[in-house]
Amino acid sequence: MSFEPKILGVLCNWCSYAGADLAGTSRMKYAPNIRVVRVMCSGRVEPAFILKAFREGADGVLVCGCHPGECHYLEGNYKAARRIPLLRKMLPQFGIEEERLRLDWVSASEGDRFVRVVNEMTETVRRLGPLKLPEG
Amino acid sequence: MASVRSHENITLLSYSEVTEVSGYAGNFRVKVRKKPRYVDSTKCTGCGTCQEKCPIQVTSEFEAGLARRKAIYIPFPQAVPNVPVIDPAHCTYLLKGKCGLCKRVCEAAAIDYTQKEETVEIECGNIILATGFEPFDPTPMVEFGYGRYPNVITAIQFERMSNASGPTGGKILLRDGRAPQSVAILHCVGSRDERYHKYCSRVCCMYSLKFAHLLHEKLPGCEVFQLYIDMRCAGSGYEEFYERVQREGVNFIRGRAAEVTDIAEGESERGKLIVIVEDTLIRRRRRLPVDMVVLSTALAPQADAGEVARIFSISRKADGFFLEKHPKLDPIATSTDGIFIAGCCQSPKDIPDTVAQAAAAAARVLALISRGIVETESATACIDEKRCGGCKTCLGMCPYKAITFDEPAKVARINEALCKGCGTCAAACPSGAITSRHFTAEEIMSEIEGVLL
Amino acid sequence: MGATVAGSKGFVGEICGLPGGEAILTCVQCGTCTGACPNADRMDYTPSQIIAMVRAGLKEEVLASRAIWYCLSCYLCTVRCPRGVSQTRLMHALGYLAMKEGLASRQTATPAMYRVFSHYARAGSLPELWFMLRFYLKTNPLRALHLIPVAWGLLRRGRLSLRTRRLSPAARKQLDSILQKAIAIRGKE
Amino acid sequence: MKEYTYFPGCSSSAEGGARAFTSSLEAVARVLDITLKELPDWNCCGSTPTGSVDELGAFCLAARNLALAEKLGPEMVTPCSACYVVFNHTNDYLKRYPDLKGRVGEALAAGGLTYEKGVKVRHVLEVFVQDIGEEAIRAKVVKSLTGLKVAPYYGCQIVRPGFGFDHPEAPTALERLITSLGAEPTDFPLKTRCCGGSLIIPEEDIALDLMRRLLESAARGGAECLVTVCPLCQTNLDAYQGMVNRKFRTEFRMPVLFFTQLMGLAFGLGEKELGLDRCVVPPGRVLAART
Repeated sequence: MSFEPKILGVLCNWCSYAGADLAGTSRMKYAPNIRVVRVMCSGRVEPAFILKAFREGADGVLVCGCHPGECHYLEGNYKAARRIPLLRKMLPQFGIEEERLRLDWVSASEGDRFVRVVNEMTETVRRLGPLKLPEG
Repeated sequence: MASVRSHENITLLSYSEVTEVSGYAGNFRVKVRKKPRYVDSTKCTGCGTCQEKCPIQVTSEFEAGLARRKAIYIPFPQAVPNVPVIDPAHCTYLLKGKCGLCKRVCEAAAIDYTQKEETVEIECGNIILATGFEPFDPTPMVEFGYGRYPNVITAIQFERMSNASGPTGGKILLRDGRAPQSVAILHCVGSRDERYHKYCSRVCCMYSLKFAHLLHEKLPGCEVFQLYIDMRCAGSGYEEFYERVQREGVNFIRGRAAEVTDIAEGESERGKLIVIVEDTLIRRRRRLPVDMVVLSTALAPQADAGEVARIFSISRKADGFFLEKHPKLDPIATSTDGIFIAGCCQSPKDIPDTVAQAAAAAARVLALISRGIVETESATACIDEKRCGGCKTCLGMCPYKAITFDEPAKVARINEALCKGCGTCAAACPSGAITSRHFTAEEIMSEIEGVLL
Repeated sequence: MGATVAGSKGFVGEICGLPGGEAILTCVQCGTCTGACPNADRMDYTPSQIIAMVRAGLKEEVLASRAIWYCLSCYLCTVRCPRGVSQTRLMHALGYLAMKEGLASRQTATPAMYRVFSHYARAGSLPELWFMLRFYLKTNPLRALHLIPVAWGLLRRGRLSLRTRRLSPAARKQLDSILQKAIAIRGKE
Repeated sequence: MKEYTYFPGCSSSAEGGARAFTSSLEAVARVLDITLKELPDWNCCGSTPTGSVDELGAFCLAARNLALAEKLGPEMVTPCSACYVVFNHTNDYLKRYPDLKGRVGEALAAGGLTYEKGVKVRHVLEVFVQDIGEEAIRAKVVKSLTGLKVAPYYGCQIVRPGFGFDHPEAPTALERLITSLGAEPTDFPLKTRCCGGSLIIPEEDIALDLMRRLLESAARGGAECLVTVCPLCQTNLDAYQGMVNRKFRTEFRMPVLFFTQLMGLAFGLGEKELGLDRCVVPPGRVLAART
């Protein structure tokens, strides 16, 4: 049986969660590997959440927010755009490949984009194989 | 405008600019810079002598370059208050201390060169922004020859010409003073165009039809061509007007003009402007020799819309117009409570839609005033003052300036009326002193554990 | 090679799959490309009509049209298109498809010229004199006669060289193996 | 001293019909202290026609040159509009379509080549106005072309497809260059319109008609000569001008020069060195303007 990755999706309430919702109501199909947690804004995402997810068995984490300039909270996504890449750079030190963490933008009208991003992410993580964290 | 000015509950500050907005719904403090007019509006009788005598002539902005104005001038005939201003960029007295003619001729002694700009502060509960649009400048579209051929004009210029109080007294004229015998009206100039503005400007089809109608009315026998991609005449009575203009004998050509040139091919084109277009319904390229070309230019966001959005803490859409709270369910409010938008600053729209939106914005404000209380977000952030280390990291995070620093206590404080609950501060707080209600770290962590089981 | 677009099948899908072909989906049929084209008057179908025909699935008519061979590659349509469609690139893509399917129009000598040109280009260099001679021999040798004044003008000023530029044997071999490989890759599809 | 990898293209090569372009360019470059190092063993860029016969092969033709140039530096300069467009188009597509890049890469590997970092391909005119600058050019003028009226002809391809270095329909680089030589650029509304290009061979009538319009437009602006930036435009407008005259009963005698030849004249270089003897329409008027 092929490897089915577990992916945590952290979506902002206004754009990406609504975009995921639209994908659903439009009956678009996407990889069932994603499990979604909603936050009000991608700016709420603490690096600790992501590390926690990897520790709890996630093989990948996808953070989605509004497109730059379209944040419901004006500039929360800019904060995410700084934090997430920084964390990505540090991941290899924990023995986690950078590709396992992805930040992307999905607006409320982009159900199709959400589907694409999720499918791409699933494929990327599938290629990487299960996450094996070093012991200790 | 005049009745707005005379209303007892309305204070009109014209020739003024908002420079700073602080506070929140119910408690805004607005700083307004009043520019000096150099004319005392309480003394001026509006006799107009100063304008007559002023020796300086510059191009009139209001007449879209079709007329000249003086350095002391009333911007447009219906201006409120109907008092002149001195243009400090051109007045030789203000620039070099020479002339002073207007002061000498003013019988009411209203001219005051020493006026300085002043800043007033206003307290208000709600704000409605209605900053409008800016007409698209077609100069970069060199294919249409605007600026190169004098009889290629913009919609605003046509509008001024057709106005009875305009530079030609309502006559449609070529630059040499003749009346045009044929006119081409080019739709979608700068609209529906990836190179300039992707959106449809919504009003051009209808104003172009109006232009055709006016041309037929003012110049019977004038040949009018409408070059369009799609006729968008949605609205009460609009399709009917389209039909009426069709009956008037306007030539509708389905195709967007590719080019305007003066290079004639044959006698019939000599001395004319030639519009080159594919008539897509017969799939043939056509050359239309005309006397005048009117460019139906796009409605663009104001050049300083970004600056205004920053001052009022609201957002803009990708196209540059102000972002409404919800495109369908709340096109009047913005993401900042107590700040509303109306008219073309939100998106291009026609007069009925603007009036409706303006009335709606006024009603929303009145509803808030009559209730007397505002509802705040429940999912706000709060600070555990005992744990706050006073590092001020959160201050820079908050897009709503909801966090202030209490210097004596050395702790940060959150104004819950301003907080929208994005949680960015909670994510940044190094000591974990900030809790994002309903989205606490514990809640999210448990949720992560749960979904990954 | 290009984007595969959900929902577009058949000929439209095929064109969307070519690099430069995907843009046809967003065309609004405004006719700007036709109006801008210096050659549209002589085409059997106008440039915008070609797009409409592709979308209607009229494969044979499109690929057999003269219009695609009348494109001058001047890119004026592309510069002026309000939808960012590169009509020029689309014409090139259609030309390639027409050649591949053996449908290239015989009403114009352009495909023949392109074939002769490409023959020399693939050999590494284009000798103008031989190229012209070969083209006229292949199409209409009599046409060459009326070009004598032009040829004479060039010849007199040393602008028609009998000499051919040649690549070094190593370079020639390298180029050949690259092009052979390209044919092999294409053959696999 | 600036050094550039140089791609002459077939037409402007030592055996090509526009060899005067390269020879005048080299002479002018010496004056401006530029070294042009010809790309060794370059091959034909493929131009537009090859793409229609063998799409992948055409990209490979262009890519081989790019791969060779990549070993020499990040830039390559060409005097030919067609080569300029083909190389930039290839770079653009290789970037936009990873799949295509993979195939081209596979083919290149068969010849022991790789193309990875990318090479920026620039036109000679672009280098002159951007890297050298009008001031430096003006400083080298010894025989000002004062009073000479020159129609600046860009042709279509160097400014068009979106990677051009100037406005696609209203460029000014040539005008600025002409002015810095002391000459006067004329009003030439059709300065970026097509000359007919390679269709002069299979579809002569089309090209001749386009050339007639260009020559008319240039003449109406009062031009005494026309300068081009492209070997094909020069050949068409120069060698076929007589045919235009016969077909349309016109009497154009418009000398058609490469812009480098005009520069050379202002720099005081010899007619022979600049290849002015290779012009079909005699450039007598231009030469007279110098004295």
